[in-house]
Amino acid sequence: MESDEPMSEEHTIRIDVPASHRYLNVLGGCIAELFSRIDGLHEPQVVSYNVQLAVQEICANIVSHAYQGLAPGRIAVSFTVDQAPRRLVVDVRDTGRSFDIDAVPEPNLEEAQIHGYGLFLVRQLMDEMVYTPQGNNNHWHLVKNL
Amino acid sequence: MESDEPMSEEHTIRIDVPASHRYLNVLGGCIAELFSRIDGLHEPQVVSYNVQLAVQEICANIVSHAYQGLAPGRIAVSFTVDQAPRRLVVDVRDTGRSFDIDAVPEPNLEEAQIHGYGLFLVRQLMDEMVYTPQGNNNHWHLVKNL
Amino acid sequence: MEIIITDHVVRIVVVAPQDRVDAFSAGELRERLDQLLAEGTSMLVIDLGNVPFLDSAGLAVLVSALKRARQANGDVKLVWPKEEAARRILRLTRFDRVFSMADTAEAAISSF
Amino acid sequence: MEIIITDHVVRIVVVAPQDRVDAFSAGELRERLDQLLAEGTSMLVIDLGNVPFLDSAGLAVLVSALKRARQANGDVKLVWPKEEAARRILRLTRFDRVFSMADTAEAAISSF
Ligand SMILES: Nc1ncnc2c1ncn2[C@@H]1O[C@H](COP(=O)(O)OP(=O)(O)O)[C@@H](O)[C@H]1O
Ligand SMILES: Nc1ncnc2c1ncn2[C@@H]1O[C@H](COP(=O)(O)OP(=O)(O)O)[C@@H](O)[C@H]1O
Repeated sequence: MESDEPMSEEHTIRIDVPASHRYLNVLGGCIAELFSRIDGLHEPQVVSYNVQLAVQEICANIVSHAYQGLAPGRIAVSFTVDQAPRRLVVDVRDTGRSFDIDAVPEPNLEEAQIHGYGLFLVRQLMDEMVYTPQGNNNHWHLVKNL
Repeated sequence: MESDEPMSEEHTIRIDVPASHRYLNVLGGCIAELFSRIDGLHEPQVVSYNVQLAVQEICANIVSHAYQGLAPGRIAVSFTVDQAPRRLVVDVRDTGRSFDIDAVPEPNLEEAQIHGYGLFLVRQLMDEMVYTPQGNNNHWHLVKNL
Repeated sequence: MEIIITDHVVRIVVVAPQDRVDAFSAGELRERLDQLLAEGTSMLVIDLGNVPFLDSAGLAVLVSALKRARQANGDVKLVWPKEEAARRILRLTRFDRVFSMADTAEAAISSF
Repeated sequence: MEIIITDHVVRIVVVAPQDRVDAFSAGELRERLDQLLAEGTSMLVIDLGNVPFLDSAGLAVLVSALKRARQANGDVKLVWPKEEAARRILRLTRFDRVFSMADTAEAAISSF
């Protein structure tokens, strides 16, 4: 689970968690604290929540789907605070199964359904979402403009 | 900055931050969320705060002292929730300068002083603190019994 | 003239989670709701007032409770979370149209 | 008989940080306090009531303000943080003996 960015990046935080629902909240804690160190945001609390939710959805899917039935794996997440343009970049990597994201239907918002809101929420809440499936090293690239 | 523990550990979280005071709060956010997933603690808020403070002191020292005058470095932290015995183990690694911890005097609590509370607090708040200086890979091993 | 007067007590149960409802903790909320539904409670208020964070696994629990309650001719009403960002997610997913929403548990109870 | 009556107004300034005071943010607090001290204010209340977290860099700022204020024949009084764990740290480091402590800013002001 190597990352593309050099280790010296001064505004990059890397966190690597077990692929278990129990500890995904830790990512939310990181994001909340990261946002508390970014000044001058409009509605910082809402933006922080939205990024937390998007990352939670991506990682919960990795636990429930990518690693389903596999030996316990890990999820590697990096957060980079960019200044120009002002944005938060989140990269998420797993070594589980990949899938065909284009085959996933949009949720039907006319009637409440039990499944299918996860990726919809990520698309709505983030400015970019790129999924690069790659056998044993799947990559989610998320961007939130600030 | 390799770690001793196998990557598959199901209760280990690894986080790697720039050696900059700005982002050390992120470690506190992780610890707070970790504690919210540990049931049945006596005074969970106080225990969580104390671990946050100990880790903050160790890392702030690394930024201010170990990397002082060096190129921007990183701090690698791992948290492991052990069940038997019930404890939180924190390992902190840096690639900065090492120092002689035995040469550091205790603070004189009779009069308020500006420096010297950091290591004192860590010793008071944690159950174990072992510093292993090693040229380019210094290691702090902290344990809090739960 | 015979007049039959009967008293009816309708039991409405308010369930108010106090923490994050996510893929880890949603199972516990689902179990509580399933238990209430299995016991015959079909009028439920889920008070999200103090819920600081709700993910799609949390949303799934709400929908499955709604479906089961309506099958039993009951309903699930929601109390808006205080957290503004969470309120917006309920709007984005149109949950505020599928569920009847209230500002307080009392308002939700009296709307049954 | 000549009686001279003069009015004295003593200026006491209350500084109440609302966030975490740590190695990153302590510098900002120190600057504010230094500015007040440089302007001649020597009676200061630092209200830690809403400070959720305070590390040793934060403690250092309190001590250096105390030293400067006392040099100017003034004093720095502290208001206890609401956060219980932070209160315990002030006891552990004996800051509660070095500083005069109060439960509220009003109490701190009237103790000058
Ligand atoms: N990381 C992943 N690995 C494998 N499959 C995934 C992954 N993320 C999503 N999927 C697939 O996409 C579907 C839709 O995901 P999502 O919108 O999050 O809804 P839900 O998880 O509730 O079904 C999932 O049911 C699953 O089949
Ligand atoms: N990680 C470190 N690397 C190098 N020197 C350190 C480190 N941690 C502590 N020290 C030394 O130990 C001394 C005492 O540290 P501490 O008790 O935290 O108080 P303070 O940092 O306020 O001086 C420091 O002044 C420094 O000289």
